[in-house]
Amino acid sequence: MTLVQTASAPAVSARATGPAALAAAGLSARYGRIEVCRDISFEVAPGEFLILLGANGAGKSSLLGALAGIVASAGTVTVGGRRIDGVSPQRRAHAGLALVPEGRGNLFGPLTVDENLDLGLRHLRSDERAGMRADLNRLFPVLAERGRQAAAMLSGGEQQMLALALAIARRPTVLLLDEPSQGLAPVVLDEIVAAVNRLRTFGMALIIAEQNVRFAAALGDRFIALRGGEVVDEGHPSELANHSGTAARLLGAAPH
Amino acid sequence: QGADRGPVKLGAVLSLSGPAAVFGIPERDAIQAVLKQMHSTTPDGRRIDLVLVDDKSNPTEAARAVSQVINNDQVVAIIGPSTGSGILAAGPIAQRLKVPLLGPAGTLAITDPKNEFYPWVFRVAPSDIVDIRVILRDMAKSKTKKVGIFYQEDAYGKTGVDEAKIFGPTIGLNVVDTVSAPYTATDLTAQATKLRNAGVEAVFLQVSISALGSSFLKAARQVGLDVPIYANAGLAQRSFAENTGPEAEGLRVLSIGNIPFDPVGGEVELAKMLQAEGKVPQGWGELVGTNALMAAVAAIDAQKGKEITGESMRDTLETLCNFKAYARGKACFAKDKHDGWGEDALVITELRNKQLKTLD
Amino acid sequence: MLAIAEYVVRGALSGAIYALLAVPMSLMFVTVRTIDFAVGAYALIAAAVCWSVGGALGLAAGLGAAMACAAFMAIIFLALKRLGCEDHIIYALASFGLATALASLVLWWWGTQAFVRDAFSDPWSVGGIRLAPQGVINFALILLLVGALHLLIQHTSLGRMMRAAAANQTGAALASIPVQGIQVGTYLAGGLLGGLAGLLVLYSAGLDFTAPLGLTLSGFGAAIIFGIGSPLRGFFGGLAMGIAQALAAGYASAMVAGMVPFLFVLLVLTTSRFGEEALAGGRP
Amino acid sequence: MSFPGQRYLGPRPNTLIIAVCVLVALPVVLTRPVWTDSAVVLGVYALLGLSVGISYGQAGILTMSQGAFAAIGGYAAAILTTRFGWPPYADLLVAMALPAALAYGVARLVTRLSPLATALATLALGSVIEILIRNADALTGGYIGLAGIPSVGAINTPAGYACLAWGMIVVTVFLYENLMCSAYGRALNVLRVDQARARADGIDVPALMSAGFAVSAAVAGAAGWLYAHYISFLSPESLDTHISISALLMAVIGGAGYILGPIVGTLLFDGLTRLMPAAELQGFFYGAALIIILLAARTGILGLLAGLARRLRRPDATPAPRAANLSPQESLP
Amino acid sequence: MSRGLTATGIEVAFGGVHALRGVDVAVEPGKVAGLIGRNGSGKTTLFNCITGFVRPTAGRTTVDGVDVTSLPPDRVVKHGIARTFQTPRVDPRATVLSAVLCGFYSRVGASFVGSLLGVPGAWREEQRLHRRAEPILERLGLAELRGREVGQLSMGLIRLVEVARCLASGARFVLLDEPAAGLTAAEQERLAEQVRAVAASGVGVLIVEHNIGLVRSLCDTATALETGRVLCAGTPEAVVRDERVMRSYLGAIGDLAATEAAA
Ligand SMILES: Nc1ncnc2c1ncn2[C@@H]1O[C@H](COP(=O)(O)OP(=O)(O)OP(=O)(O)O)[C@@H](O)[C@H]1O
Ligand SMILES: Nc1ncnc2c1ncn2[C@@H]1O[C@H](COP(=O)(O)OP(=O)(O)OP(=O)(O)O)[C@@H](O)[C@H]1O
Ligand SMILES: CC(C)C[C@H](N)C(=O)O
Ligand SMILES: [Mg+2]
Ligand SMILES: [Mg+2]
Repeated sequence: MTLVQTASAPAVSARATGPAALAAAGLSARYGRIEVCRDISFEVAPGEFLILLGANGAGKSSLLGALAGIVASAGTVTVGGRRIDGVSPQRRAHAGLALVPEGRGNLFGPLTVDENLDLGLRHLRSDERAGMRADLNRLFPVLAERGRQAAAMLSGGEQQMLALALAIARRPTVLLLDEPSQGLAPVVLDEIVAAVNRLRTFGMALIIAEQNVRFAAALGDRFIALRGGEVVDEGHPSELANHSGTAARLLGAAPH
Repeated sequence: QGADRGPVKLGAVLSLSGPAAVFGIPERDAIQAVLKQMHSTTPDGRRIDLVLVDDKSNPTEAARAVSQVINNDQVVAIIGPSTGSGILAAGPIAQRLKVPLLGPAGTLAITDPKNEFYPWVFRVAPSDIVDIRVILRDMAKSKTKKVGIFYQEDAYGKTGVDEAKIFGPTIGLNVVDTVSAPYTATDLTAQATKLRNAGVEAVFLQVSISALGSSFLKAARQVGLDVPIYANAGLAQRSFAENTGPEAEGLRVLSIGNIPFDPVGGEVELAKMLQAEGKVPQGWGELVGTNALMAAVAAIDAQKGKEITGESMRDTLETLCNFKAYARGKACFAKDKHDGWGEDALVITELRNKQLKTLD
Repeated sequence: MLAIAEYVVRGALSGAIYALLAVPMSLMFVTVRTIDFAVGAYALIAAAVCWSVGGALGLAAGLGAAMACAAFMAIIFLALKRLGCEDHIIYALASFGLATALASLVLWWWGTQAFVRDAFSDPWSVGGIRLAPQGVINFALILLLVGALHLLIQHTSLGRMMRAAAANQTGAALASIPVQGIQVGTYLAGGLLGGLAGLLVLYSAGLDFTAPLGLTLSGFGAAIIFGIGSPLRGFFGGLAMGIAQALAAGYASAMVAGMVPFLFVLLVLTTSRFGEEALAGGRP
Repeated sequence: MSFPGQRYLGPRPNTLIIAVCVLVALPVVLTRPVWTDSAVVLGVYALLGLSVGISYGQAGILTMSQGAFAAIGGYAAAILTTRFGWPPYADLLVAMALPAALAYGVARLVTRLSPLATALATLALGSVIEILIRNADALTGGYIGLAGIPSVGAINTPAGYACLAWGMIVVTVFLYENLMCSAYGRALNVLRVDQARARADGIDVPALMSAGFAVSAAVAGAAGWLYAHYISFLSPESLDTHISISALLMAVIGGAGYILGPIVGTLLFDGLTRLMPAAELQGFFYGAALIIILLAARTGILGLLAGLARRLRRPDATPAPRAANLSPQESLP
Repeated sequence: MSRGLTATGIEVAFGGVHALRGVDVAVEPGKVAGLIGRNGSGKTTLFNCITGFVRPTAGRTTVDGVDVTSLPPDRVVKHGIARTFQTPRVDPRATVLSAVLCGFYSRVGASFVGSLLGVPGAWREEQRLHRRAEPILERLGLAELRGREVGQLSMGLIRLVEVARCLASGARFVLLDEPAAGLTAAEQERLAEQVRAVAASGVGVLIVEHNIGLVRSLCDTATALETGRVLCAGTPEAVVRDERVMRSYLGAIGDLAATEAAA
């Protein structure tokens, strides 16, 4: 009961025929006994970018948490064809998932920026590390300037950048971003769009929960919309721009 | 004929855990061994039931335990609590519920006639003052003038020092310096250094924690405090004697009898009973514990045929003299004398080859 | 002058034991954000087992026993964690329970026995001060250990992972850091270090079944006084406490000598900024 | 307004519960002397537990000096009545005011410390107090202690003390609950979690935290007062660090954040350890019981009960669809 | 001195980082002032400075002419300045209602001892606070959640709780740090209405926002910061059309042409 057929993104059409980068079937998430997501199924092809839309409390963060293993869940999840449901978040991360939770929950506050990044980079081969570090420094110059500063002392936006950098550094096969635009200046979002799109050419898939429609539309190939923990709609981001009615219904697109 | 009068219940509130367990456990072992040997009946044939409770080396628990064994088990006399502060805490309860305590502690205050509960507390060990006087007199024999004292920071340690400071000068001993440590000290070299720097001619240890004693002796040797060392009865323990190294050779230790190493008379008997139970005599606790038991037994037998209550026990105890016990010396109680044992229960020993040898 | 120097040296030597007890506390805090109050009990167990077995085998047996107890604590920790315990005080209290239980087992098995042993008989004389070789060995050993641990925590990838695991468990899991492995490892290391401290005390001053709480609290104080975040600070905390104690014992009356270490702790905590909660919740 | 108590007790469930429990249980307890005696001692411990609840459970001060505060209260009572002939009850004020003042002063110094550093500071404070008490021979009787502390006025039977103790507990719970139902109670909870947040709300953190600690010390002082008059003997070991630690344990076991938690913890844990075989292995059973209770109820017994109650109240909460997948990761976040 | 909240010549440095180098802002009662700028340009630091969490090395803050520079945060609140945090700071165990009640703290009349003793005055006060919290919850759409624990809410709602708590303080000036981040457009609109309503009641609002549309529709004035300095200030329209702002801050996603097209 796959809801969505694999939509091929132009840059990765060659890879799109392999196993899905991530596939979820009958996924549910719960806190204690309260189920907040129900029976969610979708697939994301390598290089494909999927947007999760939904009002506050719709269950976007819970869904991402369920995928990454930090929220209790049921259902099957595969990454690159391998089942990862039921294993620990560490193992899922090892399998290629990287989540940037809302509120920058993946940062290590007392550690310095450099130490944070080193932790992110430690899975790369040693000859790749310098290159990746240089890329990240280009993307977020402030992180290079503040290498010795404790992560918790950065400004909110700088922390958000570090959180993104930490996840990107691991070169995941599937990147899960929970409202990454929060707290970032518009101009930084442009750079992130460009950077993430570069990663697409390496075959990385992206699932992103967003409220900022313009940012989302600039990134995504496809969206699914959640309400009350269930998928209620899906489509192409262009619909969001064209039919402001759809967007308004799903998110309330910026009326300004 | 005794059987149909039903058993008499004795309470034993002893420190079976906590720091005072060093004394409480031998007390319990000896009491149980003796009772077993007597088949839990007095020589007169009266059955004795022992109700044993742990006071955890804590006065509050002691008071609670005393009230429990009286109220719940209707005991007519109580052996314990093991510690001086336990007895002081339990005294008022004993008085209110009219059951005598047989206190196996040296703490002077437990039989202070000023206590309201004075009639209800009997001491079954020589008091600290007696101890101190005996050991200081021994020290004075060697023409020592300047004494340093090391004591542990508790009631036992402190009263010892206070008494030594008062009594010492009367026999020509001047306490020139005192140092102390809490139970848990791991290093006493600073204390030993201080005494060395004070130029003392002899050192007196008022300590009952054997690890503290060993530790101080090591420290003394290490810092070059090469003077004769004397210890009060608190250190007359097997664990201490066997555990200290060559630095302890020649240490003089006061002891209540010498059951672990040099038993005489009743002590031999008691040591045998303990061995039969698989226990190794540790010193101190065995003798005072059985002193209490034997005092109670004597009091029960003295009231032939009468109904025994806490009050009758108390009244009888005050009349007891020269009853059988395993410790040396004569024991007598009287209305104005609640300290049953005196100097003749004590011996002076010397540590030789990990053993305490009685001197005479 | 020499007199003061002698007290300082003696204080430093005895403080080294506190320092060694402080190290597992800091380590535990660095990786798990909690305190293992059973360290003193590991020391006691190690000393007791070593005392019974004797010889070189005794040393190994002692350390092994201490680590077995620490492993038990790690199991309790894992069980609590599985049950979803978030309050780190609970872990600390559970370790307190274990410490009480272990001390009681020692009392039951060995009785009120004091555990003391001697390796060296003749003191060394260093610059006019007579020192026990054991004390010097203790000091050197501890210095080495603390230095190595400091390097490990501050400058290695494992150390970073340890700190990361403590700072943000969820984040560490998301970064595929083996959080549980690190935490269990820390408990075992705590057992090893606590056991080592017990052996050193066994060969220097001696201890008995009442020792665990005192040892634990000394280590706790040493670990915290200059800030609990690093073993190096714990080391200096231990030295400072030892020196304060020795000087007080040397120069003050008994009452004051007893209070000095505590007043020193209060003074340092309330005037320095070491005890402050750095970065609690981050900058506003 | 119908009757004066109604307005207060209605919205104060904890006071109501404890008052009813005491009224029902006391008559039964008074039928057996041993129970009566235990009721007083447990009352003292429960008061100490409540004092931990206020300072640790609400204000977040991990305190290891409650025993020392109780000792100050107890010694104040003992000294005033034995040496200065103060009338009974009058000394209660001093027994509460003295520790409260000290706690307030000390808390002003330690409020900016991290919880562990605070714990160490209170531990050191407790030790200093203990040493002072031991050495102030002339006042406190030194190491030996003070005997012969008179009873509180007309109350000189265990039954009287049991009523007094549990009456004091009901009053304490009432005041405690008043505090927690007020802006200051909420503020205490905020500053426990996040001091910066608290200050942004306009809370003078050091002052309020110190006030909370002072209240807690006053309750401990009252416990000491009761102890001194009941046992009639006080020594430095009577109310020492061990008592502080066990008060902390009891509070946490019962649920330090719940008003009645410390009382439940005291009754249950003390009862449990009393049932166990004692002697050398008593510490073993104590430790094991502690660990087992913590495993069973890590938010305290009342936390456990509250959780159960929540489940009973919301049986409609959708059960997990695939129980088999109650995966291990559940514990991680 | 004039009425209003003014910060003049504020300078702040953390070690080598000069977070603010002579910043002036003013907030008039009844007006909404916007604060924009790149990440790390010093917006939050300015908030921290005004509210006493950070001491400026130079500069002055006044409220209606009263100098509040370097007062501790709780005293600043007493002068009628309240704030929200960029990263919500909450007690996850507290309920939504009690979180909002906490906001009233600076206005509580009952004394500590009075509350402890439960004197009738304290009791009445408590009931009054409960009554006052209701409309605030209502207006921000949190009324149904009043019994929920804050930690169980989604991030967007937690932010609303923050704002509600800040409004409860009854301050004359409120500083909102990215209150709309992570809110849906509908929620943003609701929030904007509340902010306007608050301003209309005479409260001065200083708001940090990266959502340019919101800034333009809500603010009466705007200030743009760049590396700790004021880049430009004026009406929101003028500021967002400033070329330097467009280049260094807005970029393509914040592009005005696009925002306007969508409107
Ligand atoms: N820890 C928790 N315990 C209980 N319920 C929770 C918890 N966290 C979230 N919820 C509930 O789960 C539902 C979904 O929350 P989630 O955080 O996934 O929403 P969201 O779509 O990410 O919203 P937002 O855009 O505001 O971040 C909400 O109703 C929320 O109240
Ligand atoms: N306590 C601190 N210690 C060290 N550096 C700090 C501290 N506070 C702020 N900074 C630095 O000062 C600069 C300004 O920070 P600030 O939080 O004010 O930025 P901001 O404008 O709010 O940014 P954002 O939009 O990302 O929230 C940042 O570079 C930050 O790293
Ligand atoms: C991450 C930090 C820059 C957030 C800041 N302390 C605030 O909440 O205002
Ligand atoms: Mg979310
Ligand atoms: Mg900011």
